[in-house]
Amino acid sequence: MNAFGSVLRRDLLLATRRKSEVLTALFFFMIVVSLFPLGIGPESAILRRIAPGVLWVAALLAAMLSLNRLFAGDYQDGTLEQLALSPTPLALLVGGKILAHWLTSGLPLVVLAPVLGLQFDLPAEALGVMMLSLLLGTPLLSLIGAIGAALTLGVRGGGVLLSLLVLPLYIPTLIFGAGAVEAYTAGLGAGANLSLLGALLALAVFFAPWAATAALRIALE
Amino acid sequence: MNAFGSVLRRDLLLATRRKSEVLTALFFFMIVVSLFPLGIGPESAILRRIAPGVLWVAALLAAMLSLNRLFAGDYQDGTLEQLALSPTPLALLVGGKILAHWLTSGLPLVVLAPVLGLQFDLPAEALGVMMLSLLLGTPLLSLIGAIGAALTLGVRGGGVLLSLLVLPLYIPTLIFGAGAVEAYTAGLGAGANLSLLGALLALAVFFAPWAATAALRIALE
Amino acid sequence: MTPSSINWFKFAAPARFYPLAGRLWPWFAAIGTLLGLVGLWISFFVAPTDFQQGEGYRIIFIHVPASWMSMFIYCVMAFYALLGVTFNTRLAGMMSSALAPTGALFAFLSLWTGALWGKPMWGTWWVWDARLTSELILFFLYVGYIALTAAIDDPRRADKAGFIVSLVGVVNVPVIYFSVKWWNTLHQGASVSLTKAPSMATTMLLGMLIMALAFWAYTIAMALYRVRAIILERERNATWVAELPEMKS
Amino acid sequence: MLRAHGLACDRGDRRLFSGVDLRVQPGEWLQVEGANGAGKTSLLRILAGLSPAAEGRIEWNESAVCDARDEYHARLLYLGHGPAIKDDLSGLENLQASAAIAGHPLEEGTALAALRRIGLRGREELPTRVLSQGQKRRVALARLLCSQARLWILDEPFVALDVAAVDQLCGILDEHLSRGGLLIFTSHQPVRLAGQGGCLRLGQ
Amino acid sequence: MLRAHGLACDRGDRRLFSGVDLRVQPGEWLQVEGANGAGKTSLLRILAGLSPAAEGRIEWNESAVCDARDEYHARLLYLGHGPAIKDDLSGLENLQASAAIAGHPLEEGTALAALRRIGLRGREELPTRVLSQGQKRRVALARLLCSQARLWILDEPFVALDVAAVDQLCGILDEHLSRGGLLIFTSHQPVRLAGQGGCLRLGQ
Ligand code: HEM
Ligand SMILES: Nc1ncnc2c1ncn2[C@@H]1O[C@H](COP(=O)(O)OP(=O)(O)OP(=O)(O)O)[C@@H](O)[C@H]1O
Ligand SMILES: Nc1ncnc2c1ncn2[C@@H]1O[C@H](COP(=O)(O)OP(=O)(O)OP(=O)(O)O)[C@@H](O)[C@H]1O
Ligand SMILES: [Mg+2]
Ligand SMILES: [Mg+2]
Repeated sequence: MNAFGSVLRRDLLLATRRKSEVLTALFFFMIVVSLFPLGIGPESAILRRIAPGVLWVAALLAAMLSLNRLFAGDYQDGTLEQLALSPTPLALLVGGKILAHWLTSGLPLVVLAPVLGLQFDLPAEALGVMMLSLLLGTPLLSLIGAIGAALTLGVRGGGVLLSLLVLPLYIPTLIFGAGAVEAYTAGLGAGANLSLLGALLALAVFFAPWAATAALRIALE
Repeated sequence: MNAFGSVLRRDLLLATRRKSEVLTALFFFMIVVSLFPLGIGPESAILRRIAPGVLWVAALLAAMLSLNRLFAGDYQDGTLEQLALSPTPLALLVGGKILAHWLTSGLPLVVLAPVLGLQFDLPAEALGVMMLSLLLGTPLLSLIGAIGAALTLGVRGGGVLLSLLVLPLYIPTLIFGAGAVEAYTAGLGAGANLSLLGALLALAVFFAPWAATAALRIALE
Repeated sequence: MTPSSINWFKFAAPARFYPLAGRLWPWFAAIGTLLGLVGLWISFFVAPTDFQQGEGYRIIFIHVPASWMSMFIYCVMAFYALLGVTFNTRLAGMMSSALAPTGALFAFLSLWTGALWGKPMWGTWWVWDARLTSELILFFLYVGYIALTAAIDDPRRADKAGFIVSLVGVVNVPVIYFSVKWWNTLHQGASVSLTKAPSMATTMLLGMLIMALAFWAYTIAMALYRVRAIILERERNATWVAELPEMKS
Repeated sequence: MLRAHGLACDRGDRRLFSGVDLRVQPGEWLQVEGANGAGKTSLLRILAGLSPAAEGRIEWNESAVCDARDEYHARLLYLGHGPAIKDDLSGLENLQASAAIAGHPLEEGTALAALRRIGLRGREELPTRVLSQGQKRRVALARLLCSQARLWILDEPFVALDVAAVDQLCGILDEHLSRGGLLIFTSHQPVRLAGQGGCLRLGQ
Repeated sequence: MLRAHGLACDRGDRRLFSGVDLRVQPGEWLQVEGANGAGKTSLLRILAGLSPAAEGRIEWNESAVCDARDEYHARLLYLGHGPAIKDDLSGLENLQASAAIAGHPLEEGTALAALRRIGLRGREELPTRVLSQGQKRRVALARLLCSQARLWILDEPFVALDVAAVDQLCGILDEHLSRGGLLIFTSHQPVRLAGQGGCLRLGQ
């Protein structure tokens, strides 16, 4: 447990040291969201219609972009070997790293989403549902992403291969997440989608660190 | 000129060696494009309306993702120092690298775009305009991106900072590129947008390698 | 080099510029405050209520000068970048980084006041027209400049990287300015505010000009103040810094 | 006591080595020698349990390592070609973080003392990015000073160090041995250590 | 002839060295010595024209280097801490590519011969990723065998090499000197070269 805490603390420290990193992940999210209206044109009816999808796709891409810094640095400089040699189970340490990743890349998106939703003219309650779906969904993105990041470690063309592996796995999250908001605005209630998201999250919390650990061991061999 | 060719050849060789890389950039493009119908829903009127924007945004993101491999590898293993010490002007060698980047990441998108456009139910001539706009626009993305990639070299949090710097500079390309297709489908003719793209491209071919070189020299100091 | 140009460069040395900036910035701060108060008084009490827009239009007195300043400051930064690249003066980089936060502030102010104004005028906080978008890009460029220079430890390298960003990004400024002409946008064209009834136009123009001058003075004061801090930080090991009275106490 | 029987390692189509037996007892050192590419790094990684051997078994205190991995790792300190330090953290932070991950959190005072002893006085708080090649290695080696592990496996620890640092490192290794520690290392330079020890030559 | 007057270098708040004068004539070598962090790498990068000096000037054949950069670089071969080889390319491809970039394209036969001479027979076509630390360095050093540059600036060329390779490298350096080449290098190990030469000690 102690080592879990110190991995978490170290990763958060690294994130604050790279002051700009957390902020720039946020800006990436903002910019991607802002690109769509530019490409599509300013009609607010269409924009309102596509808003949940666009916000969710942007969140997904932002999460994915920050994935390659999850293990790559530790792999290159040998820290990962040290983690694997720690007497604490590796899965726990990996859990710490994933948590740090979510805190620095997922949580800020949840907080920022409503502001961007306003740009797309979404009503206030839909914004609430949006935030809730992101709150459940972004940890899922970090967890699933960790598996992909671990699998592509030290593999040629890792960065793009990573997205190839991870994006398909993200699709259920995307569908339920964006679906929640759409169902809500369509008057159907977001409950079903949100509880599916919750169930996925519970599952991932148990299995993802374990799978990522297995993948990491392969990379280290 | 000889060294220009050998840089180009070496980068292309590297790309074929990392066989998966070119393919995965393509797949990333495909997946991002395919995410939208999932996030937004299957109504074909809306899809057709947003198609140019989505395709262009996806091309932009795919180009951007592959940017960080443009100079980072060479910087880390010391090859960049060797390029800087080459008697051939560095800007020329940088030009070679940019050309290789476009050939491996931009050109495939141009070829693939029509297939994806079909998914969105775009008419055949609009697809032609789409390809033309991408043909003019993607080299621009590589050129502008090279400046950003060079600027963020060896900088903390480089990856995300890169997108923060580059995406805003990509916006004009996006507006004219997607605008060309939209103007065409709206019956206005794509000429104005396409010639603006061409003008931007001509400008960038002259200035971008030079600016990127200046930035590389800073990184090497 | 001619004698007069040597004179010019005399103040480009941080050691010379530091006391000069120290003497100047309180004056500009005072002028800025004074003009700001006058400008606000004109805009809220002197300028008549607009018969179409009601009181809401008064936001123009902040919106327009802020927008002007956001563009102008970027041009000034690009100018310093040019100086820095060609003459390799250290002060150019320091001035650029001293200006950037103020520029970002004005860009943000322009966006924010524009959004506040857009709600009553256009019925929405935000539309994606060319001027608004290009102003947003300008804001991102400021943020990118600040983030990039903050991420590089060596100040000289940070400066040079910043020069490139400002020189490349400056192409955006004419785009903002001419966007209303090049695309037919929702946003007002350049002449709209001047074609009202003459009496109103003059008070409005006066108010706007005074506010613009106030923003100018504020910008200069802030830049000088900040550049002093930057000079101190970068030259903290130089002997002239150690000899400063404020360092000895 | 560390013991290995009949270790073999394959890389690509090639058998790098086979039938490697070794035995290191408390207070003893073992230097693995061999030309470039003989398989020294590969052997050390196998001994540390980082990669599997093609053949053979490894025992720690009479029990197979693969059965009691965590216990073995709690007693082990491995330093490879990669220095395992983060460019953006200072030497102090690096040292504290790696100690905590290894399961022995360090007081700031202890960590500082270790860094100073290894010759980084005045550079404890600099990000390691700006340090010289040899100074980076020293940050990594500072871990040795704070380690409570019995078995040290060091892959070319002397690389990039200046003469003074090489001597100091020898002293640290001697101290470890005199405390009853075990040491396995590689080096292309000749190294003189006190205490019992032997060489293992790979290749040919 | 390479000459430098009053070179100084600042890193962070620190002046690493100042007033460094040096002079290397055809057939002469200069070993830069100093403790870890003394500034050897920084000096070599300045001499190669990769980073600017805080003070001082460098002359190549009586004319300032900053005025005739390209000409100087055409005569220069610099090998730094980074090996400048691509993990995904084979030794052969790496060697050919770097020679072409330096402006002297190589025949495949010449390149193969160089790799074999440097001890990589049978590994010419392997991606360098799978090579050992020392073998990677050898790929980088193979460039020396094909180089036509007058001035070699080598930053710790002996690191990670085994004894045989160290001897061989010394032979290569001697040959270069006897052809009238100039050589500047750093090393923490003692190195014995034929010909004229001197040491420059940085720090203290
Ligand atoms: C977030 C939204 C907005 C942004 C980013 C924005 C941006 C700008 C910029 C950059 C300028 C200076 C350009 C120039 O002087 O040529 C400007 C001027 C101006 N804006 Fe806005 N604006 C926004 C919303 C609005 C709204 C809602 C109105 C009123 C309906 C408005 C009215 C004006 C007027 C009247 C000028 C002065 C034009 C002139 O005389 O040159 N703006 N705005
Ligand atoms: N896929 C492969 N095909 C052929 N040979 C391989 C392959 N992968 C690794 N090798 C060889 O395996 C060896 C790895 O050796 P290792 O890294 O253990 O050497 P080392 O003794 O540590 O050398 P050094 O002193 O240079 O560090 C090298 O000789 C390398 O060429
Ligand atoms: N920002 C900084 N602040 C303080 N010191 C710095 C900074 N950047 C670099 N240094 C110092 O500058 C020196 C760089 O030295 P350099 O890399 O040239 O050493 P070297 O002689 O090559 O050493 P080695 O033998 O270890 O390779 C180091 O002592 C380092 O601590
Ligand atoms: Mg080895
Ligand atoms: Mg060095």
